[in-house]
Amino acid sequence: MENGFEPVLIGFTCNWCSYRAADLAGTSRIKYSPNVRLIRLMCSGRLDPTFVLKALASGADGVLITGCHPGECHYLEQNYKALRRVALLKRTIQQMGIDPQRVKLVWASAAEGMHLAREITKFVDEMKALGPLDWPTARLRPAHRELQKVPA
Amino acid sequence: MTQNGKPKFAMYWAAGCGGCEIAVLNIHEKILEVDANFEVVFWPVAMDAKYKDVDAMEDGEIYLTLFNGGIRNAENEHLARLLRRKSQVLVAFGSCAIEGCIPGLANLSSPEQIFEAVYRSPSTVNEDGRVPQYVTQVPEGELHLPIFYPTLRTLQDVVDVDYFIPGCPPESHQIAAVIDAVLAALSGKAELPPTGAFLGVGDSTVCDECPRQRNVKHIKQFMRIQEVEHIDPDLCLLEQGILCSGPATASGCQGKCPIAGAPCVGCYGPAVGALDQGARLMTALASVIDSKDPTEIDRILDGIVDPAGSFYRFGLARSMLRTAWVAENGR
Amino acid sequence: MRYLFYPGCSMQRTARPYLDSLHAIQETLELELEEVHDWNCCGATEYMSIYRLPAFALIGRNLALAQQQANGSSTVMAACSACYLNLSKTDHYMREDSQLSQDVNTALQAGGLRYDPGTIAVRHLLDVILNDIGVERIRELVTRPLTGLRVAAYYGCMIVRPDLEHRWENPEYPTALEGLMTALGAEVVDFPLKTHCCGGHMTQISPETAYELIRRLVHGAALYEADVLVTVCPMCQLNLDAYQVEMNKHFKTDYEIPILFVTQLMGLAFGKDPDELGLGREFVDSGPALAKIGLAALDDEQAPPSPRKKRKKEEGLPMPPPMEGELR
Amino acid sequence: MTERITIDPITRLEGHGKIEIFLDDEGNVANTYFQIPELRGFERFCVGRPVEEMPVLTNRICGVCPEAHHMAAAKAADAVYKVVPPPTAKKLRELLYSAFYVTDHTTHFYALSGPDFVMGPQAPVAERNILGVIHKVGLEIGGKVIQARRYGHEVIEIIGGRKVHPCTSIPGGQTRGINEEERTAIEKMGRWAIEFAQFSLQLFADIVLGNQEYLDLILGDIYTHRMHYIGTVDENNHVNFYDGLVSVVDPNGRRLGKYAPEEYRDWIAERVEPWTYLKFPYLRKVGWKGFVGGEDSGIYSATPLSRLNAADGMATPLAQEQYERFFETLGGKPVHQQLAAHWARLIELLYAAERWVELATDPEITGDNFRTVPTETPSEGVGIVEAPRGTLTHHYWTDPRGVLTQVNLIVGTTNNYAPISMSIKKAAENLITKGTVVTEGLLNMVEMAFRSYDPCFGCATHSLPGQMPLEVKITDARGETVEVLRQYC
Amino acid sequence: MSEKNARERIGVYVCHCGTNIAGVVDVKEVARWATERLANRGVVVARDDKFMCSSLGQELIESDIEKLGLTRVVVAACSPHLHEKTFRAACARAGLNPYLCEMASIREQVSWVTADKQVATQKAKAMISGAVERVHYHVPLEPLRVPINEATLVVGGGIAGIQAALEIANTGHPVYLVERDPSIGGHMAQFDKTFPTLDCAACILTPRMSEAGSHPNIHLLTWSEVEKVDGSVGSFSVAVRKKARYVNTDLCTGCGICVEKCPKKVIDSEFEVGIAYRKAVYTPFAQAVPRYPVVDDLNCIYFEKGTCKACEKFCPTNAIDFEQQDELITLEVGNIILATGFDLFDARRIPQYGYGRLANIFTSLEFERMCNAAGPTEGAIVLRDGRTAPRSVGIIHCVGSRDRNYNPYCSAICCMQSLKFAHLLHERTGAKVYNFYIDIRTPGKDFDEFYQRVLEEGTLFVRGKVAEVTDAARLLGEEGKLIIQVEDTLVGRQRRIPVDMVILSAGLEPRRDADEVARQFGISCSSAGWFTEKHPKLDPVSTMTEGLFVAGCASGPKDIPASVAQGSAAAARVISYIEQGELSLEPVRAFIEAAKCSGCRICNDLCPFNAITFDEQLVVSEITTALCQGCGTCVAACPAGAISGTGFSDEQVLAQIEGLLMLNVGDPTAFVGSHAELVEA
Repeated sequence: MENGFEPVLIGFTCNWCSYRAADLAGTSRIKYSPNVRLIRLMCSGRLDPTFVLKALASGADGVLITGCHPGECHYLEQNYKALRRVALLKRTIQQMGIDPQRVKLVWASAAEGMHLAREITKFVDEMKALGPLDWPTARLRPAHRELQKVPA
Repeated sequence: MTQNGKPKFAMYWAAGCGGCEIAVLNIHEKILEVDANFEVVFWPVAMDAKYKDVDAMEDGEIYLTLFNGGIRNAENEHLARLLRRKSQVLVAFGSCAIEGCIPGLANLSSPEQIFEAVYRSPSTVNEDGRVPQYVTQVPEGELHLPIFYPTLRTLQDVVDVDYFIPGCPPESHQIAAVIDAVLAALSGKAELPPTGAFLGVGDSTVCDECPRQRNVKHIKQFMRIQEVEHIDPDLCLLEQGILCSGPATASGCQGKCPIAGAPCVGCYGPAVGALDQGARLMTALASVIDSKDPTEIDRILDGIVDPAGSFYRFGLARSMLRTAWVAENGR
Repeated sequence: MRYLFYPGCSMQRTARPYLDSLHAIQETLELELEEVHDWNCCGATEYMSIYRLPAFALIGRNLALAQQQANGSSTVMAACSACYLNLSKTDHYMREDSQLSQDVNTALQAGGLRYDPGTIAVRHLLDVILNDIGVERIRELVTRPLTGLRVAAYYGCMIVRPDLEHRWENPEYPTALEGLMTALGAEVVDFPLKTHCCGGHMTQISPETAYELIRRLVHGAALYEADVLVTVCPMCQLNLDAYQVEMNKHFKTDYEIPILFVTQLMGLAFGKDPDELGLGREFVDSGPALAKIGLAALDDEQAPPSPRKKRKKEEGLPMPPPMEGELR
Repeated sequence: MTERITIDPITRLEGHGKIEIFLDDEGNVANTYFQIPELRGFERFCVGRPVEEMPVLTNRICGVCPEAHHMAAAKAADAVYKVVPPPTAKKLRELLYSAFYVTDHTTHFYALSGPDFVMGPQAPVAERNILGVIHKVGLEIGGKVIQARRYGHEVIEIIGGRKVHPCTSIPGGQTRGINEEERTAIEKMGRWAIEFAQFSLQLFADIVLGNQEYLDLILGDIYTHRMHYIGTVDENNHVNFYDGLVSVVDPNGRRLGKYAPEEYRDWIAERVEPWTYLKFPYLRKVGWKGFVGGEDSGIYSATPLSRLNAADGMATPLAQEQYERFFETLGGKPVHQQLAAHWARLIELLYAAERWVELATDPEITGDNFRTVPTETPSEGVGIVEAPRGTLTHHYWTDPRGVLTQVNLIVGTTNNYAPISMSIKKAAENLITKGTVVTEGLLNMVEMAFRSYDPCFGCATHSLPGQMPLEVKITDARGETVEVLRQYC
Repeated sequence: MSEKNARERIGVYVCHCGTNIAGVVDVKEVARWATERLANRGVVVARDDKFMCSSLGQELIESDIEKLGLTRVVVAACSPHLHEKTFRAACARAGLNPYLCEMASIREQVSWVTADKQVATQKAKAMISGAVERVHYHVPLEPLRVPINEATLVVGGGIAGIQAALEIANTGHPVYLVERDPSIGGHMAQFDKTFPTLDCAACILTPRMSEAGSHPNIHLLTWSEVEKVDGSVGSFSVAVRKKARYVNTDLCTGCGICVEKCPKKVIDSEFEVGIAYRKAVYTPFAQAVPRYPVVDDLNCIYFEKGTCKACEKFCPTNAIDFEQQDELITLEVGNIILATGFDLFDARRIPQYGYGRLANIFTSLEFERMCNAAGPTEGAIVLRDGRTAPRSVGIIHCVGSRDRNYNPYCSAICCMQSLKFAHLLHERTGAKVYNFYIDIRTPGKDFDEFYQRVLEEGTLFVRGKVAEVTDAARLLGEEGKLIIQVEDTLVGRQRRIPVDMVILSAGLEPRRDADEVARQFGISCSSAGWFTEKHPKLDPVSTMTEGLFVAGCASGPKDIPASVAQGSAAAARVISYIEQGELSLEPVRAFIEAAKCSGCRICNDLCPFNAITFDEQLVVSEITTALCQGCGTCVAACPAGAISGTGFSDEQVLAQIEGLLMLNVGDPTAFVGSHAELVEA
């Protein structure tokens, strides 16, 4: 882990469970890592992989996706769609040179403020251990140096 | 063929395959129309051109330039900048110029890895592990090669682009249509579309033009086309488990591949307005996978042996992630 | 299907018929059994309760050998319930208790062996037959249905308790063996004591206790008019068969319930020759019972009605019907 | 020298092909270097892709001959799965391929090399192009040319699904067949193509063979190189484009042998030079002796001329007549006058057209069994076809899922890289003596020299046949730049 | 950066929330920062205030909107779940479309959960920046208004359904009451006495049944099942299958001669739960409503063999009609109440308890029927032989409940029911009664008093989970008895208790087809399979689907009073909708742009509310707005990008991402940077 490295993370929450879990974590004054900035969606089913890619491409070091527990989706079963999308997304970004750990799916019901807080802190620690998602990936650096010769 | 007063026309290819030129030649007689309405100042495939003149031209002297091919080395970039300067309307022509096309897949590898694969190939005799050098000393003197960039970039990564004509290559009927539109605009019969517009492309996706029968989708397993016992000639390929990019690929090609029994490979890029073709394809497929059980989902996903390659076959160099990547790395 | 096979001591001696009958039907079942080379005793039932670490080490060695040998198959199958329980217990506890696993491995090191808990799946023959081969397949293989033979299906206590790896649908009151027996064409009688203890090593320590336990089981089987009691464990077979006479003496009773191995009945149903199945070597003669199938084979109708049918009278309140998919 | 280093890399790089000519103290040519500055790395980035995608992916190596890559890839994929496509599939592929040959050879002859003869080598460049040809020989022929290209592409679209970058070949066969109606159309176009091919040969006879000046040019020394030749032949040693063994003959016309696709590495080796991105293939058995011809040098060519030299004849009657006439006229096999490749090309055009009709009238062609489902576990396979510009070899290794773990490609034009370099050197030597540089015509001669090879660096790079953009730099012994000549596209 | 920037005029309002926020976040600095750094992003004013939600705070916003002509409002305060409505209202009052307001939750997500003040302040900035970028892409929305059809469908004719139906009918609105059995009444009709008052179930239920049966506003549809549900709140259209009764209800007088004459006797596994017989033509029980009989075509001789028709011959009114067919009718209703009740746990699933194997083991429901004077034994409590009275009885609690092998939950009624049984046994047989329980739960009115009473009557209570019930006698006195093997956890030893009869207090389970029904109506089930209510506490009778309500045991085990209460509650909710005449819905919805839709049909099966349909002619998919719940799954799934969602559009989310990452101020690591320093310090 890099010294003092603080990852910036984007989190997508479901309006009915995890966002309320965040509310609960607040009202119960549970302290957790400040590195995650949450975005409210109506449902984890709304999660478009584009959002995750956008976040990673725009400087986020990781993306946390949270939704209702399987079988408890507010919209019946949309969280399964999120489950499947994330599974496929992770496989894809891994091929593109990004550690799939950087995208994490967590179930958290509206009652699980503590759980959510813990998961967030856990994720932040994982990302600290992983280090910053800096472009370009190391393996391309040598060639990158060559570029200096070319006047833009 | 250098009558004055006619708007000047140029076409150039960078890192591409030349298929775009062939596609243009395939508009057949219409080519004579182009010849009649433009002063073709620069069009390698059809004629010898006087590049020196292009160099000497005023900025913006060329009215229309069709640029195809991606930016793989310093020289490609130089030409892109030059032609941008000389042209009023610069069109990114074809998949390579717009989104990198197949050569863009190289962005998953480093130049070192590419050199290794090419110059250490099994049929190559290369004990001392030679690779091409940007500068080589030969007995008689010194030789230079252009610098091979770490990534392939698209035209818009390097210069501003006015229009985009997608496809690998763009279908000839679409090219013809665009030419008509431009001619109409020139003769004041019509307005040019707003800059940044995609031309010669439909507003929906390939399924819109695909005649195959489609039903509500439940995918229980993905099949490799050669594994499918009997490929139903009339049923949606995706529903037969064959990975098809049609749903997430801009229409305009008349669905040629699926009609021919081959899955769409996505050469027309994302639907106009859609941001990331791969993401659209991923999310669509994942949505219709028919399972709630993580292990079964994994089993089903194992059927997609090359996600990145399948979802970003043509669009990798322009994909959301790789764009960031290029921005950091390409310049 | 290929498995590493741990026979255990008793199958070599007292329960020879078990081993023979297993070998006899092995091919029919397409079971490939590769014996664990140089296996040693599992410590039976006592050892574990006497001195823990050596007991685990003793069994650990077998697991270690299996792990070494495991090529392709990482499943060890035991036909003896005691062996099965000891092996799975050891693997399980070593997994749970890293200290224990460390100690066992230190011990094993002496022999240049090591066992990584969890690498070997321990399974019982019955589990394999039921879940890997499947009752459906077995039904297809039957050539000489045991029609009319009334069987009490006896599991014994060690195969289902403690069900560490959740291999049994209902460890409290399993019904799978009944299903198997029905598939063989036999008639299964109700046998509530199916998972009660056979006395185990009590026959050595305190015969009276053992006799009582044996009596209960034999009595239960007799009560339901069973022709044979089928078992999946050499220890159970030994106790119930060899000590039945003693027990009768002790209680002045005259029970005569032959105790057969599941593999023997399967062999019969598959049309194997009784001798090949080690039949006739039991203390309580299974002749009459077998004769019964002989007869029944000629005429299916001869099967006597089950006591349940008898109990069910037209007057009075009707009984609830059996559950769908319930084999009986 | 110092002056050279400081040349701005961009401006220095204008133009695609680059020729360096170095002079010795007497001012004679010391050496020439022909550099190819392009590389895309298909061998690398195809790794990890599913093998059935290769016919589609490798199309994009070259838009001029995607059909060649489509076929080679499909055949390699068949081999990877150890699966034999049903006869119908094989015939469909060859039919498509024949139609492609007609289109491609037509394009080359009329649009690219034709001008040299029709307009004359000395004609101003501005007129040496297809439009010029059309103006000269009349729109009627222009129409024919366009017609020929259109027909070819129509067949390609019917069978291959698309005009450019076909998509229907998969491991084990084709994704679809053709119906009677399509067949009739294809046959009709084929018959027209035969007439067109004959007409083209007649045109060549009238304009070129009938013109002593051209004959001398063709037979002249400048364009003569003694080297090895390779080309694919069928079981009767007749030229075949789609399938067969690769025949190798030495400069005396002696057949060194025939190799099957999977044996290609026993015969062909590639050499890397640090000053170019393109590799130099040569005959492994003979060995690399530098840029020299003759029996002892492994350098070979793979052009229409090479194919005729490497074969014993053509598989179709009309083409066979022409084949015989060809060698009679040029004094027997092997023919080393590289410009004769233009004639050879037209003979192939005729053969392709005849084969086209043969296949179009084959009863099996409309069969509905056009696919064999693979059963073997995929592992490794080689596919070879004759691309118009040379023998094309695809070699794939896959994991058990059929995902590529290694890819090796030897593409058409690459075969001719060494010969072209030699031709350039020879041209230079002929035109530069004692420091006097005949600048005019140098380019043109050089251009004609390698246009006969019809180099399509689209395969290795991205420039189009015969339109090889050039920069020729002449440097004297002191390293001073004597002359820079440029031919741009 | 999205180029939609400075076109909007945005006001940012940072709330102190007393010290709740201001105590940790430097709100003044945040406001200053916003005015400065976000000016070029359209922010024209940024203020902080003690309590933004106070009338003063709201007025501040309103006046800014009016004076400064704000086009967008961002409030950085508490969670939108608390005050989004408040601030939207404020905007509306000032003439700004309420949906042009966005909140940043800097209390729940920042001040309350972050210790470090500087970090908190930075995070607050990031969140405001995100909100500002997002609010650019908000669009004015209008809530959707739907008219409410005054007719209501009640599914399930148990006590809860009857209650609901009556409540609504009495307010003068039409009600369709659909029951799948031949008569309404449900489980309650099977009971004998009801705890703790011990008044007879029939006596209190039958009046309600007949009232429902004869009510002018209640249209009774027994022997009927719902086939299909279309439409949405206000205008559902429901297809109901009226199963063929083979009895013409217009002619039938319910005289019962047909039943008498019917030669075919079959086990009555429905009403009499298998311990009695009925005829092939039958009315489930004497007080059935309606009283018309039903021909059981699975058992009727005529349907088996093609002859008999005894009933037809003897029917005085020729009401028997063997030609009768199922009938499909469609009901147009505005609201639906699901009161589909429960199934009894199948005790055979616990083989060691011997039910189904051993004769004298009964389930609670069997025992209810046995006690019932109208039951098979006219109320005589006897063994399976139908004669012998038991001298000792064991009642086992929690059979299939509070047991992780079956159902983890408590079935709520078993304790009281078992106590009731103990009492009845004591009263009627004087038998020795054992109750085997885990815990006694008597939280209802007069419940524990009843428990005490039963204790005093001398019932024996053994605390422990029964291991098995067997007839394998071992000890003296066990012969011919049922032996209950149990660990008495109070005494701390194993006990074998021989009894004559065992009663299994089986738990309550969701209906076998609850999943199907849920899917059909577009609502969800809990992991246990009960219908999930919108909110377990504050909205126990509503579901996630507007216009769909639940009552009684359909949403979990309940006793009679609770079920009745829920019936009334659901009715009240429905009535209020009907009275309102129309309903306004959150305008968060998805839309399909037909031109872009390729008809790939990816989305077709993604909507659990069946809002997405496919137009075969135009080959495009369409969304029924009123059915759409706004989850956005289809928006995210559309490969063509043809589906867009209001309130949570791609543009909004993508812009918010850029904002949160501070790309707009060209400083992606704005808050991390300073935090890093902090760490080093």
